[in-house]
Amino acid sequence: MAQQTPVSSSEESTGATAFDRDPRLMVTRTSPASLLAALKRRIRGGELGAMPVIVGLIAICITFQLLHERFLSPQNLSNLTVQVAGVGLMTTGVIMVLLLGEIDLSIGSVAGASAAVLAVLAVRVGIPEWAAIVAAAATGLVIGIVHGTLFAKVGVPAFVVTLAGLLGWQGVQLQLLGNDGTINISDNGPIAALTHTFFVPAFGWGIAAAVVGVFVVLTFYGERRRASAGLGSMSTLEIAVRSIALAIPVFGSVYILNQYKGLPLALIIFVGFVVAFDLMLRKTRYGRMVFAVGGGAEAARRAGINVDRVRISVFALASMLSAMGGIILVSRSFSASLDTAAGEELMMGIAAAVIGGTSLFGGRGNAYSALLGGLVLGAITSGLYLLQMGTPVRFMITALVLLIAVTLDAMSRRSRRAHARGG
Amino acid sequence: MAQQTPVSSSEESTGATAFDRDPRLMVTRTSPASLLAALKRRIRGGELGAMPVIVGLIAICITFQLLHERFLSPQNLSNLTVQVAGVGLMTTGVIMVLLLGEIDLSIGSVAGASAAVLAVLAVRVGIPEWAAIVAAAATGLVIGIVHGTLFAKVGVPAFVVTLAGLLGWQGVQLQLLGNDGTINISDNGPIAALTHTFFVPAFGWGIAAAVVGVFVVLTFYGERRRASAGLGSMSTLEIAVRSIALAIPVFGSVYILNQYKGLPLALIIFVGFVVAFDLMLRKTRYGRMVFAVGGGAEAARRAGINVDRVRISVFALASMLSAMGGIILVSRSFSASLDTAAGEELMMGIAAAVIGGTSLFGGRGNAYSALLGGLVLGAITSGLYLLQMGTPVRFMITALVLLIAVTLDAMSRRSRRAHARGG
Amino acid sequence: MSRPVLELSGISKSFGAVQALNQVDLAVDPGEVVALLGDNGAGKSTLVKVIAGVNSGDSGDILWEGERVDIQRPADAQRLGIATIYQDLALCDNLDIVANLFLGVEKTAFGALDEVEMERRATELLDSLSVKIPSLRVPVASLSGGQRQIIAIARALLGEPKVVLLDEPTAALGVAQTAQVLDLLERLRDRGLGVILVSHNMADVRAVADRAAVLRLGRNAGDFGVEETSYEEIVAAITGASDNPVSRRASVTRTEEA
Amino acid sequence: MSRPVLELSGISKSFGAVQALNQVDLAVDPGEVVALLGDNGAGKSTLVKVIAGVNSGDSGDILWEGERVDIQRPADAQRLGIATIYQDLALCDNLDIVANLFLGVEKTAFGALDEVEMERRATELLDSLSVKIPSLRVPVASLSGGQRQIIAIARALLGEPKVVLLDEPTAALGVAQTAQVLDLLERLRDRGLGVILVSHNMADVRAVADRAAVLRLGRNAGDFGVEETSYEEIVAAITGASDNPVSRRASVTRTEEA
Amino acid sequence: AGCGATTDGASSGDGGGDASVEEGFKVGLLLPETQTARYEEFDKPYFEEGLNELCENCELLYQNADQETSKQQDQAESLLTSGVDVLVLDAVDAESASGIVQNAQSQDVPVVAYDRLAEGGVDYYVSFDNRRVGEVQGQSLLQALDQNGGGEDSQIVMINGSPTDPNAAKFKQGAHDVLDGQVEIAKEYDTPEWNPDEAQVEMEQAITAVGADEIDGVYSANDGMAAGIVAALKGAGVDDLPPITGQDAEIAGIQRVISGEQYMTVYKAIRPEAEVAAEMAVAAATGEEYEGNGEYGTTEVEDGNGNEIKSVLIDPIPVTVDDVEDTVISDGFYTVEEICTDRYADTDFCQDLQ
Ligand SMILES: Nc1ncnc2c1ncn2[C@@H]1O[C@H](COP(=O)(O)OP(=O)(O)OP(=O)(O)O)[C@@H](O)[C@H]1O
Ligand SMILES: Nc1ncnc2c1ncn2[C@@H]1O[C@H](COP(=O)(O)OP(=O)(O)OP(=O)(O)O)[C@@H](O)[C@H]1O
Ligand SMILES: O[C@@H]1[C@@H](O)[C@H](O)OC[C@H]1O
Ligand SMILES: [Mg+2]
Ligand SMILES: [Mg+2]
Repeated sequence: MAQQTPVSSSEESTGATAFDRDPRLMVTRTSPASLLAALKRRIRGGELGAMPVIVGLIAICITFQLLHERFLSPQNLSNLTVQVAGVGLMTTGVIMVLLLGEIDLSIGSVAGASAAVLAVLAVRVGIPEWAAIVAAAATGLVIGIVHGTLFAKVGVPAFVVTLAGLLGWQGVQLQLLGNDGTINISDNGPIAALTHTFFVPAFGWGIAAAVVGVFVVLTFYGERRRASAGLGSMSTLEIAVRSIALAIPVFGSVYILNQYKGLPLALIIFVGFVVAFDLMLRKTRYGRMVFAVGGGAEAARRAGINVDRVRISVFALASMLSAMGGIILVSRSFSASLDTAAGEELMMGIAAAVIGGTSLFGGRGNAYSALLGGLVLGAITSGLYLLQMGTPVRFMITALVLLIAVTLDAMSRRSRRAHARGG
Repeated sequence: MAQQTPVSSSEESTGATAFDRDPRLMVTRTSPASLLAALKRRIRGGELGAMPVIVGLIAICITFQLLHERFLSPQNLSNLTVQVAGVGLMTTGVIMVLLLGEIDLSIGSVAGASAAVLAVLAVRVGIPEWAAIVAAAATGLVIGIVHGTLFAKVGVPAFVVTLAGLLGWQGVQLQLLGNDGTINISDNGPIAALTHTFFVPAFGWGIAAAVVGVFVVLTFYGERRRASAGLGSMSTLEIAVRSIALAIPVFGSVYILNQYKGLPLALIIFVGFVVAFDLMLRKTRYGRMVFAVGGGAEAARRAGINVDRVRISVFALASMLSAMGGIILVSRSFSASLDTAAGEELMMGIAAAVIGGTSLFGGRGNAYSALLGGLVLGAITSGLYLLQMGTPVRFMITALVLLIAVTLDAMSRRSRRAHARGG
Repeated sequence: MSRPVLELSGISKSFGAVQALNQVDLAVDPGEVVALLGDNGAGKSTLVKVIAGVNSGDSGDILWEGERVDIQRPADAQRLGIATIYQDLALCDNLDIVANLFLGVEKTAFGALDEVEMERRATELLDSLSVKIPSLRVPVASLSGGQRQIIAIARALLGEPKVVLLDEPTAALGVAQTAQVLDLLERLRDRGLGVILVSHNMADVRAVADRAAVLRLGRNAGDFGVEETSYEEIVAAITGASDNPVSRRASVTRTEEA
Repeated sequence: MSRPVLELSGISKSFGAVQALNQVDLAVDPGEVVALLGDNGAGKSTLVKVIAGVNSGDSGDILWEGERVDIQRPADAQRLGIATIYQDLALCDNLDIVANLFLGVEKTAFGALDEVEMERRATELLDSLSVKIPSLRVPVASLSGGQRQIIAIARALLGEPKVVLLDEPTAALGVAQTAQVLDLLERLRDRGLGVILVSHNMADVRAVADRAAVLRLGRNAGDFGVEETSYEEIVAAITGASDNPVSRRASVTRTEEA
Repeated sequence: AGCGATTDGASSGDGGGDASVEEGFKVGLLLPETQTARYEEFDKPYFEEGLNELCENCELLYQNADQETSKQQDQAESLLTSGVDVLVLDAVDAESASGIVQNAQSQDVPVVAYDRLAEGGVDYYVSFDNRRVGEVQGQSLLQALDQNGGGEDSQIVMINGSPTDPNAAKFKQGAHDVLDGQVEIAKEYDTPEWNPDEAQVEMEQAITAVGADEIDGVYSANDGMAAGIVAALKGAGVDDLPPITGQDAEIAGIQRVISGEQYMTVYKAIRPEAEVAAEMAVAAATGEEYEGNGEYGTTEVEDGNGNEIKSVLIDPIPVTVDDVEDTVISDGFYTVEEICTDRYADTDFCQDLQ
């Protein structure tokens, strides 16, 4: 009963073929048709990346625009970008921690405590505002180092460390603002300028052009290097498509924002941090280590990575970003108070990261989640306020939209999940 | 250079020796000395179980008693047991979810929404109070089934489902209580009785005797069966030691509580649920499945376990317990209000579970964590109130004690952690 | 010959852009040991998982005792009588050995878990596989690779399966344990079970298998009677070339003694 | 003979109540392949992890080129020049193949990761190990068992180690890949590296090892020159008895052809 | 079990009442939250001063509930355990507080309701009329709108307090009583946690929806939120701010009032409130009947259960820039130095006083 199948010689010549020509791989990336086919396969395979969130964001925007004609007005969109900046920075920090597979429950309290430090130094002590900003950010950094050390060196679970932080730093915030409760800061100093500065149109266009230009040049150069090293690379067509996909939202936003007051400094700060952290995470050894520790701390340790140092530094950065979020909040309201960042900020910050697509289980996600997730939540809040929804309704709708956004993502990811290897 | 070691025949006779006589195993459990030695080895090896928490609890009690002479008074301890019951039930639910390796952020809101349902039905609609209690618990159950289904079937991460729940059910709570804000319930109906009933001394003694008696009989019988099946079993000495270790706190508590108003019904309810869930988790197939899913969902699935059903049921039970916690809170204050369970309950509930020794990473923990962790946090709160600590200080001290409690546990667990296999 | 107890035809399965299985056929008779061979990444484990219901295939038919069946979840396969030992062992690391052995098929008495009975049977079972484990009550996370493997094997045999799938069951085993497992496979065959054995160890395959089915890059690449086929022929089918590292090594290296 | 590059004496290690290693000695010379043999649970992987700095031993000395060294963390061992392939592979499941290969030793250009260079070298390296992987940019979680194993092996060889520890490196490998790895081990030996090879495969051991050190229940149980010792003697040392399942199987089973 | 809810309205003195001023006794003070500055900064110290004046040997035990009902209940039990002879209760939730009241009375400890009228038959009550606060805010706002020449077609935005704070509902009612029909309410929000950031977003959205120029005034339920509202208006480029209300006379609020950013705040003269509470507490503990003092007489107020409670109600005082000197400064609430920090030194107000 031996019915041997002949070794078909067409399949491959020697046993040691280069594997990027593995016959099982169904992807090529040269023609427009194959690009589209690859896209379709990715959609079916559930590798959607940021697509569901973006689609969701667009759907939310359309819905609200239908319900209130000013939702997509330049004024509202401009406000929106500034409204999300503070919590957005906190979210960027949370994402770093989530990538480690940990959670930071202290972001709100750290933001609040740093805000209190800022106001006390700038107003009560009276040091120059820029120095106070630096000191507040440094406060965050130090707090983060404390958290990270307790977690990495002492071995207290991060959840517990930051839960203690949530309580403890709120205590500090109360203590610092003490009996005043609220400290007003100047409405035309450097602190206020952070969220009340808008750039002239030309500047906005310049930034947009620079961003897109740098992207195109770097991508092109990188892909040429890949091609000349004999590795699979994008076709010029694909580079063009991607560049246009970037250019549309960038130039579009600048166009809209220029119709109101111009590009807000707060947006530049927020997006700047997001881009910087994204590059750090994807393009540097440090970022690689963060992902490695998040994906398997023991494997990372065995690879010789100083896991403790990575953990401490991530918590330090996260708390520093929270502090910056706190500074932005102070700047926006010209005051630090007992409840600066003491409310929904924590939950919204974490929710934004998750909606943006960062996994709660470590090792999967990206800095852009902060931007996307923040915009989704910001748009919902903004829209519901425009429609003057009562708090109970607002809570319920926010919950619902949160669910829908993530359900979409989860459903698309399901097929992938089914494949994952088991314990 | 072959220097063969002769096969020493003293080591073992055949290759297929029974492994419970493995020469590497250094434990026997017959003499008092070996019991002590085993204890010492466990301490060094970091297998401390509940010991650090118990030691911590005792330390906290002694400290506060030194600082305030009424801390250990029957009145305060009696209050304490009733104070921890509500959040304690919520913690029991959280523990179930943590065992699955998931988190439930909605416990506070579910408790609040169920409390609102309770009050609306009992007072506004006017159905009998016992029926309203059943309905409120059922509300929790249904909410949990919704959460569990979204998580298990749709694939939305539990964190997100319950974050949405946190917002959404609070919305429902606000909506239900509407403009009244607060609904008072009768102060001598069944609801109020849940936390305002105390039993006569004889009853307390009876319960204590029954509990210890059942424990002794079951342990004795179980170990005899083990012995007769040829398996390692506890010596009579060890059974005696364990029985006494149980009897002391049980009879001690009854003695103290009898000196004030007697054994509180609320305590019996709380401890009753803890014991029931402990037995369910350790002694039934269902409990085994919960641990299996928490330790490795894919492995459990491959063993033919209906993972979805386990997940849904756990979320259902957890939310039902939260609802019961909410009922207890209503009972205590004779009213359901907008802020019932809307404050620290969530964080304290989770913190209690963790302090009690339940892992945040799934598959490790036990129901008693709810009792121990709840008592630790309750004792701290109670003690700090007696000492009249201001809020900032109280926050900071709570944070500190939380840290110390868990650090102790973490340090003792460190050696074990070092051994764990890597990714 | 007797009717196959399990028969697959035209099974395909892809993961995203990778076609892991492409129109694969396979059959096993009662009382037959079929070796499933193939290079690393050939698709053997994927095929095993399709049969076991861990991943369902994209297309193709599964016939069980001649009838089409639909295997969507592991529980479906178990109900039919298919026991599986996975390459990635699928144990719950937090549970102890006894709990893992009886996972999903716990013994109970009066509604409660009957730990005594389970521990007794576990002792018996592991004794017969001659593995040394200091204590049955440690979490399996602390076991050595081979100890874990033995637990997984013991587990699969607790029920009364009709077909057993073993995905590289002896890869991590010591010489003694391997011998025991091979004995066991022979006993299973003699009891009339169908066995599918995935292995890279030709010596083991030749020792116990009746037939060898080869996969290459996700496709069928031959079906051989083990007795009438030479080692070189099988290796050539696996690697897809008669000039392969194995043959090259055999010709240059010092004479192998085995 | 030359001075050992690595020498262990009196290494003990216990996990809770289990004494996994008890006064173990071991030495490896430059240019020597030492096979570390033993039953499942004998303590081989534990010993490897002690040398690699994953777990430090409770007592005992490690000599490196004649001098006492203290290996507390994996980074210490790597600094000395010890490369390790673990039985539990220690890959980061979320990272792709290139990232895993270069983990901890990434190439950079102008401060940024040089992905092009890393991917190029990865391609070369894996080609030479004749493993087929559809794409280098998939997370290793999606690889087959053997593919993961090859990645782990390739990783360990990226640096310039003086001693290589391999814990069952070929357990999951196909015949072709096994042959490649054995070739590779011979090349390493010829380049003067010390190699410690943990394996249950006697054929592989006999093919490449110079010496076999046996552990049994955590203790040294013999040290043999491979050429002058028979298969039966080694098996007897491993199992602790000359009447063992292997010998019993050999006597009752039909004649083995290999 | 607790005792019935039908305690006789004139029950003052029938519980406890055997303590003496000479020997001293313990007084428990329970305040509701810390997010608003007033409680820790004024209520507690003023009460303590008042008590010390009346009873040197008395000991004050104090707790703050962070706006959580169940926490307040724990704290009450803790104070009772400590053996207080009278409880002064500013309830987080007036209705839920009936449990505390009953618990205290079952141990013969009389209860004085402070600021918010706890249910369950307390012995005395002293407060500002919270509904009055809303009315005062509304009247001031109308007055300011009139000065600006606006009438019935003036558009205002209402930013109310936390939906979970029963006081907020009272302020809101009071304000609506005055404002409804007099102006057009273009947008109205409840603000979770009285959070200023939230208030700012609400205001920004109101501006987007209505248009900055169309907003003639803003009702803000307290000073904290007014900060966010001012920031929102400035952010929208409004230089000439419309009248904005407030409450609490927080220092930051007063500073905004003197610099013209906020039209008014409500000054609740906390010192007399705290002093009356201390008098009531001492009377209740020593078994005497409180009959008011020279400045404030008593009235009867009906609580939620229908009990008539002997009460003192103090009028909340609206403070515009013209009143700052005669109210918060002359009462010693703040000093000129505290108000006129660098940033506010060149306001007319500070210039005039220097
Ligand atoms: N979940 C998954 N996602 C993506 N690709 C996968 C997944 N599982 C397997 N593959 C791919 O499918 C192919 C077949 O894998 P499979 O595990 O079946 O190989 P195998 O024959 O068992 O190999 P080995 O002998 O190494 O165990 C491989 O190329 C692998 O990378
Ligand atoms: N982290 C740990 N905790 C507790 N016991 C452990 C741990 N690691 C190993 N052991 C025990 O130590 C003993 C030796 O294990 P080890 O992994 O070294 O065996 P091995 O010789 O590598 O076996 P195999 O051939 O099966 O891989 C085993 O009995 C195992 O159960
Ligand atoms: O004074 C106000 C207080 O009464 C209310 O409860 O909370 C907000 C404060 O501004
Ligand atoms: Mg496989
Ligand atoms: Mg091993």
